[in-house]
Amino acid sequence: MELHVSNAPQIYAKDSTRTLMYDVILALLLPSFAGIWFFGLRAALVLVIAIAAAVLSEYGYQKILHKPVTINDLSAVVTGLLLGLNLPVSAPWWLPVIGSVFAIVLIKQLFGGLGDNFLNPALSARAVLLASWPTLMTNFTRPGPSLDAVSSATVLSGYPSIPLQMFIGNIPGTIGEVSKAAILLGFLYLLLRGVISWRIPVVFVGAYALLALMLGNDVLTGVLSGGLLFGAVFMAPDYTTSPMTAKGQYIFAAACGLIVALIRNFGAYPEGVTYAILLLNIVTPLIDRSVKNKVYGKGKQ
Amino acid sequence: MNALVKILLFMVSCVLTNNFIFSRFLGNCPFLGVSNKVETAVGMGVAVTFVMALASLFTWLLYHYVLVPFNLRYLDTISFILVIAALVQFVEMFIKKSSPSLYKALGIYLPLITTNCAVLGAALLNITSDYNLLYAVLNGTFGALGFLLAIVLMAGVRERLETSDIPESFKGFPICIIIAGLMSVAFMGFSGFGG
Amino acid sequence: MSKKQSLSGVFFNGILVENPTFRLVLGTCPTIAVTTSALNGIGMGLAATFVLVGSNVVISLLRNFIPDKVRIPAFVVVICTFVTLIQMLMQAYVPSLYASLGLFIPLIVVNCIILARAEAYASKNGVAASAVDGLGMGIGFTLAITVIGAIRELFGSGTLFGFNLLGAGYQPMLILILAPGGFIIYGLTLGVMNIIMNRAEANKSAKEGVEA
Amino acid sequence: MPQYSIRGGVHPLDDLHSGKKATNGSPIQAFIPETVQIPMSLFLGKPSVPCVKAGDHVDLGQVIGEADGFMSLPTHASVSGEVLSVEPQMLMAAAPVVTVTIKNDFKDTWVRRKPLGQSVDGVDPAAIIPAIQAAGICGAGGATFPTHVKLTIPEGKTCDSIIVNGAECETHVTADHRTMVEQPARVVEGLRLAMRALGVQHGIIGIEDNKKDAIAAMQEAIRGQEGLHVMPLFTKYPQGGEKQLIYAITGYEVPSKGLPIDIGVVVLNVGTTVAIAEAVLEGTPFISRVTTVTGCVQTPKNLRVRIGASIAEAIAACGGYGEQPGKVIMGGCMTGFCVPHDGMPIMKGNNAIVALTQKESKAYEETNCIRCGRCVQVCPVGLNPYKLKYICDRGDLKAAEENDVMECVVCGCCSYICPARRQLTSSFKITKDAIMLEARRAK
Repeated sequence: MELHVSNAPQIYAKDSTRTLMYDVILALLLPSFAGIWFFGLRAALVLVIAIAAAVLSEYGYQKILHKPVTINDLSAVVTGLLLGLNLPVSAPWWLPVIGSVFAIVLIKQLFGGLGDNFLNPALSARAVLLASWPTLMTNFTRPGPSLDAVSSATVLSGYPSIPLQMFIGNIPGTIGEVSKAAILLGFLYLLLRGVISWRIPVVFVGAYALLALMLGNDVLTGVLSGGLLFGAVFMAPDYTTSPMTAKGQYIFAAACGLIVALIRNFGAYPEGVTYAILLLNIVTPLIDRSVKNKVYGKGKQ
Repeated sequence: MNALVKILLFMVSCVLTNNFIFSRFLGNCPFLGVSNKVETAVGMGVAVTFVMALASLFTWLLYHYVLVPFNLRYLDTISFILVIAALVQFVEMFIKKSSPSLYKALGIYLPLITTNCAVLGAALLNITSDYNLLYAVLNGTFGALGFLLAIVLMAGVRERLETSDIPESFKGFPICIIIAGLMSVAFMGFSGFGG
Repeated sequence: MSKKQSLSGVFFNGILVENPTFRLVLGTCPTIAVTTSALNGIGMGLAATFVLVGSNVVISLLRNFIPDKVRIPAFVVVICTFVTLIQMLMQAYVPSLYASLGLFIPLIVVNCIILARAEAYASKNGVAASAVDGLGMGIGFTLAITVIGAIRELFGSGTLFGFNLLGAGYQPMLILILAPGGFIIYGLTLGVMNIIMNRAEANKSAKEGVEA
Repeated sequence: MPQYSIRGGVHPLDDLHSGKKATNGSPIQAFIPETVQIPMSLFLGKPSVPCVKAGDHVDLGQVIGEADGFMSLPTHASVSGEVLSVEPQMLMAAAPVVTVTIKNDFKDTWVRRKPLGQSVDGVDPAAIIPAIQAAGICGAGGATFPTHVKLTIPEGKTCDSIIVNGAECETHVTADHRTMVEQPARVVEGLRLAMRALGVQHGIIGIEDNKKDAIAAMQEAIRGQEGLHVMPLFTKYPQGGEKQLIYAITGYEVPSKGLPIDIGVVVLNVGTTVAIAEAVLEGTPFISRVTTVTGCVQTPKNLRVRIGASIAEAIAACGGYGEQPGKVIMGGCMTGFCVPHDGMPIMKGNNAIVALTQKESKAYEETNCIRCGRCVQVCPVGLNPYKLKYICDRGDLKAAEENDVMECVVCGCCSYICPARRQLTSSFKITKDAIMLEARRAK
């Protein structure tokens, strides 16, 4: 009888890289549909372009360098979708293309591919696009039935709104960040599926709220505006660029929240979520290096 | 009170907003050269901080009490570089005598600092920006701390990338420089801090 | 440099084989700082070339008189002299370029390329060879940073040497003329140059293999 | 109810295989094989010296291999009948092992030693440990460390409690579970005998709370007996690991490179306590053990298997394979190892035989580490498996040791949880073996 022989363990947990990515995509569909609902079909077009560009550039890069093609692990889809959700609906077609190529080729593949990027690809692409074309990136179409492309600023720079509208997402902003209800549902899904832990999102928002309170900001508006929730749920907990240990994750998330509050209050930009997470991505290797679990049987009893 | 806040903001901006590496482009050689291990990066950063604080003090004094009164301003570059070289020598000797363990840790970095353009850059910036003595020394000290921060972060990322599959032609300097660029994207978030 | 090279060999050595920017990765600070436009690149490059040639010639002349112990300080003094000279010249004749290059002109003093050539070449070779080496290195540096400056200017502002090339519809990618652009474009061109040089070397050794 | 648990760990039982359900209600059945192959190294230590030859007749329980010093055990015939051969054979070890093959005559003619007493209280404490050695008892949980050595307290150390390991956290295995349900009195007797031998006042039985009936049975069995406690534990793998169980129950950690006795604890497996009780009170040597035979077999069962019976025969006793198996595993799915063919004999440490289907045996390819940190979070030791693997894979033994690879308990949690299917555990196992080999060479 032919029997296979392999090293222990002989069984594996159900989650694989692909299923995890698949779950993230499912969770992201909620804010995607909310965005399409509020901004119209053009939002769907932006998302599709971003995903297509991300997948194609991953495929192309790996073909050119004669590497195994890994688009089946769905990570490029996640990157593309995340980037698309971070764009305004008015973005010209080439904006998601450049962003996705930058994210996949320069941030992810050049550093060795999945798991080797030290920055969140979608987020760094967003930062680069924001620095390159600030007007295009902040040209938010006002949602509503009129659907005419009126540019307006986000809540953070003075657009009046009420918390309920902000919660359901009837406000200007990027495609994915507006509907807090959809984001929270997505968060719930990821939690239930065990894809991410509560630590980073909750501590992130909590730390922000605490400092905002101390600085005398309107905390509710602050939490519901901009990309805070989207970043805390979908960007900051990114496996590859956040710390490994629970302790490390608390430090990471708390620092993110504090920097967001500082940038919003003292910085030149109205929004600081992107930069806060990127900055902590850079610090993550140092956190992982210094915050380790205690080894059993070593040190104090 | 107000002055104190102003000084505080100035210090923050020296470390973050006007970071020597990411927005003033000074001190790249050691930043790229001595950043493959966190320990050595810390050593280099501390050594630079030491020298840069002292260099800011002495070059400022030299400029305002010697060069200006004697109308020798055009000799600033050459006199500064000599001051820095002498300072490095002096610091090296001092540390060697007073703390052999510190010398062991920092010794190898000290000679490299003479040609670190961040030190001369800081000294010259202090003059061109018309800083008073306090601001000049703060600029030197906290600017160097910004350098320390940058080089340690860089070393952390590089240590992490040791196991990564980076294309052969991009290994070493190219990828390092690209990392620095991406870091400076993140550091753009600090713009506006400290005025 | 054990082999005796012809002067043209020395010249092209600096431009290609040992290009200070792309092969030796020296002088990175100005490479990243001043390359926001092609013109800045040329200006910086020529200023550095002037200092390189001048200091190489003088150091080569004095190479038998400078005691070994104080050679580095002596080199620095020579270099400093030329830097101060070019500083004054530029201030007088091209004040706007001087202003845009700012701090990086005096900082040529601590540019590793110049001290490295003084130490590695001029202090061991004759005047003519040293002058040609300085020229080759300088032009190599100039070419490299002009290329980087051109790329950044073209895509970052849509112009080249101030001429609008990409048309009015082009929306410039601002980040390229900001700090990150400097690093990223330099890193990418460096990587691409490595690819090219590795290919060339592979071809060369393949050819030599056939001939042998 | 349960209050105690370990750091890290996983819940493999909830996932893919709810393997225990198949057998946790099936009573232990006797199973007597036609032939047995008994290797002389059924335990960790110096192998026994065979004292029979081909053609000899042996009785059940007769010594067929004598102990070779203190770090060794005698080996007994597990069936009565004719010795077919005494020759080296290639079994699970790296080198051939002298193995005695006996054909069963099904007469079960016993040779027993004289019992030391009728009840625990009547036994001479000093005679217990020699009787344990004479009965050939070693750890039945898998490590097969000679029990008399474990119970011999080194100079300068004291033992203040004995823990019975009834955690049984591995997948599929229900052997200890059924033993505790069916023979709780024997378990308690074995524990008390060990306590008596060492003069220890505290005995703790740790049981995971997925075995409610076992907890109830044991609580009933200790009723009114001073110094004994049953401690329910949160169900979590690898709580049955010796060091992990000690942490879960006492809150203390066994020091690095140390033994449980360094903090005054000795841990015995449930099967071991039963073997002790039988040896001391009946004079029966360790010739059979309870083994769970499960997976893709017709009727999964708990069998009381004679040591040396072949896997194939045990599976035949369960109605044969249900479908073509892909892997047959000795032990549970987390730490068990695959046998190359099912003719292998069942040994003293085999608590289970698990046959996996072809589909379940699918091999995965390693992909890029995505740094999800799951391995770090599940490691019961507190290592950084993702990083350690890079170090181990490049063969840097010194750096691996600095990064605490020797503290790894090879529980398999990291490999199990890894979504990129990276073979972390086997990497560490290979490195640990290499380091130990190096250390032995250096000596």
